Amino acid sequence: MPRLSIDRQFIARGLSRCSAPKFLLWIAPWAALLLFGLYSAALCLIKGLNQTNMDNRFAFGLWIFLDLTVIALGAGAFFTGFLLYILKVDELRSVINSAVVIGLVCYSGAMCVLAVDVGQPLRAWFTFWYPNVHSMLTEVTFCISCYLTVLAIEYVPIVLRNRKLRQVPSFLVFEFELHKLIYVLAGVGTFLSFFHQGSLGGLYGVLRGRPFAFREGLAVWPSTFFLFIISAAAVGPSFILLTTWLVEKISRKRLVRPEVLQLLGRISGSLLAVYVLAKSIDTLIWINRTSPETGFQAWQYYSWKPFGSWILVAEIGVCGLLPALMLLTPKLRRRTGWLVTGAFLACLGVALNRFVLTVQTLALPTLSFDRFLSYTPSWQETGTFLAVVAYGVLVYSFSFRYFQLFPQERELKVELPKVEEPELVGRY
Amino acid sequence: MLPWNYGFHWNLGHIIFLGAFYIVLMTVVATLFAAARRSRRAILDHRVEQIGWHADFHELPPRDRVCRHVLTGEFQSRECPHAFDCRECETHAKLIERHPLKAAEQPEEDLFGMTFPLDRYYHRGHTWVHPETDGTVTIGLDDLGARLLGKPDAIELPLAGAQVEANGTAFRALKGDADVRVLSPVDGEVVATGGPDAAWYLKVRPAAAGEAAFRHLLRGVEIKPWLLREMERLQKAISPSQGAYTMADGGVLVADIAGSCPQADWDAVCGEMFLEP
Amino acid sequence: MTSANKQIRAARYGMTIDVDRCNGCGACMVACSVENNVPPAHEGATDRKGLTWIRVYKVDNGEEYPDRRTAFVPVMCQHCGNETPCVHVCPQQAVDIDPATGVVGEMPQRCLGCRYCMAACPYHARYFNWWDPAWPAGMEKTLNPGVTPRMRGVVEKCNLCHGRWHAAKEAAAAAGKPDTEPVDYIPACAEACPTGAIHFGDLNDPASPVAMEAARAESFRLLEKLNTQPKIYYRSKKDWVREIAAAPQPGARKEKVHA
Amino acid sequence: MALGAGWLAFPRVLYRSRPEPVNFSHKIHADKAGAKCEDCHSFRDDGTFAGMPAIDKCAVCHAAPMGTTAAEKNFIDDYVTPNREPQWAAYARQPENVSFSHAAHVKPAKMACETCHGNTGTSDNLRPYQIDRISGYSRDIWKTPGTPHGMKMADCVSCHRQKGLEHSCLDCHK
Amino acid sequence: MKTNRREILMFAGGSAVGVLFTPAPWRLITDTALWSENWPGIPAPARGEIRARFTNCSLCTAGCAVRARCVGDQPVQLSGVSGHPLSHGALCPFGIVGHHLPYMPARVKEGPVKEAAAAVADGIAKCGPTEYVAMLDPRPARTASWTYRRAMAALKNGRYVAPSIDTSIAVDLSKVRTVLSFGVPVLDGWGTPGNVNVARAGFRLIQVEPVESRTASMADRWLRVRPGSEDALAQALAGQISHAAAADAAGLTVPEIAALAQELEQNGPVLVLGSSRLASTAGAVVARRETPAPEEWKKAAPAADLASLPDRSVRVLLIDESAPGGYLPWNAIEKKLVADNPVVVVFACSREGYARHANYVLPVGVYPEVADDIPPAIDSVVATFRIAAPLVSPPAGMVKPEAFVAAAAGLAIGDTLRERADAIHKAGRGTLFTYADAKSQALKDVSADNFWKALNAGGCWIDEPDSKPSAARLTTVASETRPAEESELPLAVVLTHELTPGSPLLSKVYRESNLRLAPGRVALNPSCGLDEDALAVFETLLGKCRVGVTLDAAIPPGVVQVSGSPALMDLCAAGARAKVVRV
Repeated sequence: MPRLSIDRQFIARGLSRCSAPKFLLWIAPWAALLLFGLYSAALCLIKGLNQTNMDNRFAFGLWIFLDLTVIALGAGAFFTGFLLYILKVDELRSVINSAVVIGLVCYSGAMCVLAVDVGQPLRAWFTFWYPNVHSMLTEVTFCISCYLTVLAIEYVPIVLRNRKLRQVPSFLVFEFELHKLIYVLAGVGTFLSFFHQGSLGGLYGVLRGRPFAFREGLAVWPSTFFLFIISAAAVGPSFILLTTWLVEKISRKRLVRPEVLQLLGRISGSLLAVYVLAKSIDTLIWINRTSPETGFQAWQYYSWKPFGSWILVAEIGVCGLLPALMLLTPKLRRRTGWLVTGAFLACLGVALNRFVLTVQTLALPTLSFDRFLSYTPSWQETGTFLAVVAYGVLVYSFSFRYFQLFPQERELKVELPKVEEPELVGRY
Repeated sequence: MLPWNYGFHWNLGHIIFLGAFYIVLMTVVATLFAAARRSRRAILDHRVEQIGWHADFHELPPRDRVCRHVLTGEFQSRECPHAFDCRECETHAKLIERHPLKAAEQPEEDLFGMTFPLDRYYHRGHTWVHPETDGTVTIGLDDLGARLLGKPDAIELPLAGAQVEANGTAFRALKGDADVRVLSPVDGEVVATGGPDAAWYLKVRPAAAGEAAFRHLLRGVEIKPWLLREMERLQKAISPSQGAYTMADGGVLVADIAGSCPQADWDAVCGEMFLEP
Repeated sequence: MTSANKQIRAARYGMTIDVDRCNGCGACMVACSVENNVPPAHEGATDRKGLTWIRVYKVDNGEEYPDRRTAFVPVMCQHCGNETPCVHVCPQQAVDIDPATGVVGEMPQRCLGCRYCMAACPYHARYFNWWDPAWPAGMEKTLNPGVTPRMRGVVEKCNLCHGRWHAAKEAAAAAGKPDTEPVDYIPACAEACPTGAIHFGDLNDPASPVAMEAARAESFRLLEKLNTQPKIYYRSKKDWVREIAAAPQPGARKEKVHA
Repeated sequence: MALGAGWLAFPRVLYRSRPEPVNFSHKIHADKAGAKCEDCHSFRDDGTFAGMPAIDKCAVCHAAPMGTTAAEKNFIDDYVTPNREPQWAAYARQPENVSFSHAAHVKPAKMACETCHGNTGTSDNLRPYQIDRISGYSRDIWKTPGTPHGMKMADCVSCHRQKGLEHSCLDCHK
Repeated sequence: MKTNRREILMFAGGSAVGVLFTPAPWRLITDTALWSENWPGIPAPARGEIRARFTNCSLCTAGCAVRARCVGDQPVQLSGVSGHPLSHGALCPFGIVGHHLPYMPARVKEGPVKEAAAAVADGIAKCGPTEYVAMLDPRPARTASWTYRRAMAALKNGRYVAPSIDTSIAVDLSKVRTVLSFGVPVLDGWGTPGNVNVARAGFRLIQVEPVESRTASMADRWLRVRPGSEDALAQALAGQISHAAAADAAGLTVPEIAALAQELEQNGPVLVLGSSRLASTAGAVVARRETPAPEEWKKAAPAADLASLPDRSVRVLLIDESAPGGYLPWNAIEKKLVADNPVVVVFACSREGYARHANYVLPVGVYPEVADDIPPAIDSVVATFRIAAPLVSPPAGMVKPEAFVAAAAGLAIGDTLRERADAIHKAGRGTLFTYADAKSQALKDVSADNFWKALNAGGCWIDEPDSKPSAARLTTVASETRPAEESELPLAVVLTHELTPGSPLLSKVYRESNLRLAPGRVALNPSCGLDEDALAVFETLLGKCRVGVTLDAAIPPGVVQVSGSPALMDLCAAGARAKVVRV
């Protein structure tokens, strides 16, 4: 009886989406990539981690770097939710759905990789059953798995709002009711994210045996704990900004008002500024106190090539201070080019920070008679890495096609782009 | 994890950590549970239609949610807080008792070549209600609605005896690739059904008798400004970018809009006009 | 992990290794592998993916002939007594430190192979089972019943030959002795060292040779400044050897240390 | 229905049971051969526990058939004469990574065999040995009939805790 | 249809929730985790009574006493016997894993015994007047060696070929004050580890070696000389050539050599190892009586040096590789074989040695499967008799080389070890040291049977010291060095002195750590231009083969250190030069 093709029936009314074949064409390469990734992951699970290039010195490799980065980027979900539902920054309503999807993708991706990364996945539940509450990893495991659940629940309304599913009364009603309680979940999510972003930082900060990463405790946690929280909160919005812009470019549509993107940029920028400040202070303390006390002169770390002090400059300066300034200058922010570049640099900076903390930490020798080692991931590792990327793109593509990620899209389709000075920019 | 299993110790670390964990878990579960219970109750006391409409209403862009008193110019701008159900609206109550709507002069409005008889009430979803002498009311598509659907390809009417409620689904119509649910203007029980060929679609015995049952419906002088606005929306809906066809022919709306502009995303247009985003 | 306990005499087992005596023959390494059922190398294994609970590093003073000097340094789990890095990080209590012996123990059957402890250990004394352990046909007959072979995907390390500790305790129990005397408990490496460079004993017992040797001026511990309080003491009369306890000095010594 | 499956069917499918090689009666042997468990399940000189007695121990009495039952005859022909060890399945066999010292528990701790092995010593015939299909462990680890508790780690721990003898994993694991 | 689907969904959901309230899922995750405890393919160590058994290690002539910790009868762990007068409770890494030898992957399991016997008989028959039947015995002075010598004597043109090791003298490390070693691994496999270790504090070790070997790095003084220049230095020290000449041959300075010479003057007694040119000063070397042997054995062929045989003269060659000894490069052996199909029979446990070149490879039992006696160690001042008593039984189909050779020569032999033991008992000298109780008692007080029992249950006979110390010349040469051969090849070859590994577990010192140079690898200076672990071709005048490359700063440029695997040693005559190119 319905005239619409099955595909169209699921696409929200009044949203123009590319034709099914075209969509398939877009999906196909990613699906292929995903399959390849799954194959390499399966190899690692069945044959064991000897498939990777990790070794006793590089106990962690590409995957941990991926996890930390991806989770930092996914922080947009919790932070936007926090701003929107707790601080009532209503403009962000137009990106919250997208943010949730991104969060879900990042976290679930990270979890899958972690499951491959451990040597005995069958025992993963031991961490819950016999937790060592002093271990940062325990905190991470608990918080991430909880928060993933929360994200999944937050994702439910987005799914149920789908045009076709809405026709099932119970779905319709449940979505409506759940959405009314969403702020609770947002609150919980904020709480959890706060802790696991932190404990991800703590993960390395507590390593007394690795003076390159070791930081002294503020309260019970090392300073990296808090640095990670700030940096994640700072880069989250940037990443949403980046993805939204990307989707707009790819789908050739206007999805959100430019003010919203600018607002995101502004939030990101200001937090980034705070982060850069904190990070610099922390670095100075570490160079002058923490590290020497453990018998390591900070300059030594940077004399193992290729990890020169340039990496410090790149991390704090080029990918920290610079984007912060870009995003904080209204004039630059109003130019999409600058805005996006700033956001991109911010993401890059945090990725670099995670890289330094994971890979460089392990590469540097601790004993006077062992040597600097290098490591290049095997194709199985890279494959698994790519699988996560492909998985992310796929989930996002489907969500974008069938669910309303950008509530403003319909209006923006109708109303002609009007250039007006956004008054809300002045508000914060 | 649990006090009685190995590796658990009654020390601060465990208590705080696991305490927090369980609280979080409880909160999440409680939230889900609450939502489930509420929705169950909602289904039991048949609030599905209503909730559906509320959800739709909130989906509507703000400027489609304006209060009827903005149409008549009493307000500069006001969003309807009651999902177009003026029966719950004190503001509306105050306003109409301050200056009630004067009866219209001529028997019917003629707008863009469409006729809107004033002997009946109009719903924002392009249906009208005509009180009959026997206490029932007849419900039909107004002229714009009729022209939008033209001659529906198919139509799905409720059976006699079914309940309809204001802003709930009255009946569904298929036109082109558009699957339209038409909102019911009143609460009541269906006593008879007509159709596109008959003058009316539904004959309903209203739940509440008298004026109160129709308070939320447009009438008299409100119709013109409302319709003007509707035409504007129609234009935008049909052709977001360039000027409208409809206006092209001397401001008279063609009988079958669907036929006249096949390029439009008809599904979207109907969604827009029949308040189903 | 542990519950408070009074009645037993808390020992602090440790080792002293005389670097000047060690001639790097590797007897300790093979003896350790025999005792602890460490499998032979998989064909893909290298010095970076191998399993050597105790590993002898060849260390030089970075000079050229004729000033070049070389020493051999056996490194195993240092059984850190303070803020034991690996114990704190293990997410599921697979690593613990025994208050009765001071031994840092690890439970491969509890380990899920996250390798966080390996990242945490400054001495690189923890090893991961990258492959399924495999013995040539027939050789499984020579496995030591006192120790369980580990499975792929878990971390393992020196536990001061806990199998021998169990045997000593059982013998004591059978003989009706209350507690084992250090004499009938000695790890395989200490027993096997042909030059007698490795001594083992209870550091808490001031009369024990290890306690005395540990107190000697030329005794040192690796990366002492990390304040992990290892229970493995090294000892050398040569100044340059004692310097290996300190942090690495990039450039000061040759990049390629033949380990 | 799911509940039924989970509660009733599952335990049945989970375990595979295998009969003991010989239908041995502890009761009879307790009367005839030796009253104490140590008479057959003895300690070695070095204090280690010998576990199941070797066939030559049986041969001491069973060199020739005692009684005329077919079972007795089979036992002699299958095991005693060819001097072949019966493949006994030990109900209480702990996992490989457990280092359990009978000496420590029986001598200083003075625990009775029944505490863990229940009424096996007085049973008249051998129950079939039930193996967990997945983990391959004896069902008795979860609980032996006639014992106050099972022999899972938690059970060992609870007692060690009371006695304050719990220090680290490697106390009991090897 | 719709309601139907809905019902299914409802049911599925319901049962999913329901199952959560049963033990099933929880037991499943528990059991899968338990399953991972006894991971598939992991052997469970056999349980059983723990016993101690004793034997002597026959992997090298040190013959260290061994205490074997056994489960039932299966040895699971070897350690030294503390209080042993000769080995002092020490075992080298190879000895510690000796009990893995029977399971080495490269083991020879069966061989053409009958065909070999026929071929040998045929060969002996075909032997021309100028052709020989040669028995190559890498480890002479064993009881088996006596049998071989008798067998060769029984043949009209039999020759017994063995490395010229003079067992009539020995090194008395306890007396030595200075050891001048020309590349001999004094601390790493040369003597009896325990004995050297005990004596180490007493002497000053001067190591003359081109590379920094383990011994060099532990020596009191290491003189890095150019490969092949050892003799020049030796001659200079003996005053046969000028210090200046030696200095620029060896790459040392004249004062260095002078100082060395002076030091040797002052710190006597001096023991010089590795060069045949130089007498050791009095006291360092003592005469040692032979271990008694039955009189009727004395009609035996003398030991001949391989070089003493004319080329192309050996028709039948028997090689007993069952007891590892010094390895002669194959090309040296091959040129002695007759041109038209010679018969080469090798008794080997591994396919990696001479077995590669043999017509017939006959499987033999290995330590600790077969009983064999171990000749006295070079640093044992008195004669000894020790039996490597079998701890495990050899697999079926193993050949007893002694029996095979005797049979081939038509010589009837009994239990030679027992006969030897009786002969010793008849001589009545010395003491018997038993391992289980670490006691020694005069041989006179032991009956012949008990003596035999004791020897097999872990014991050794120790002769009483010879009264008259002699200043005998030390002709025993642990490593012969020759001036480098003339060739354009860039690298001078230096061999490592490693036993070829038996136990797979030795990968710990070979592959899982680079403590020792793994078989089939060569070590080069980092400046050589190849990368670590690169695959390369090692080429000498004698041929080429694939090797793995290890970079080691301890190797000077222009030198390649070659691991002790037969395949490589075949290419390396003494003083060889080589080149290593990446493949």
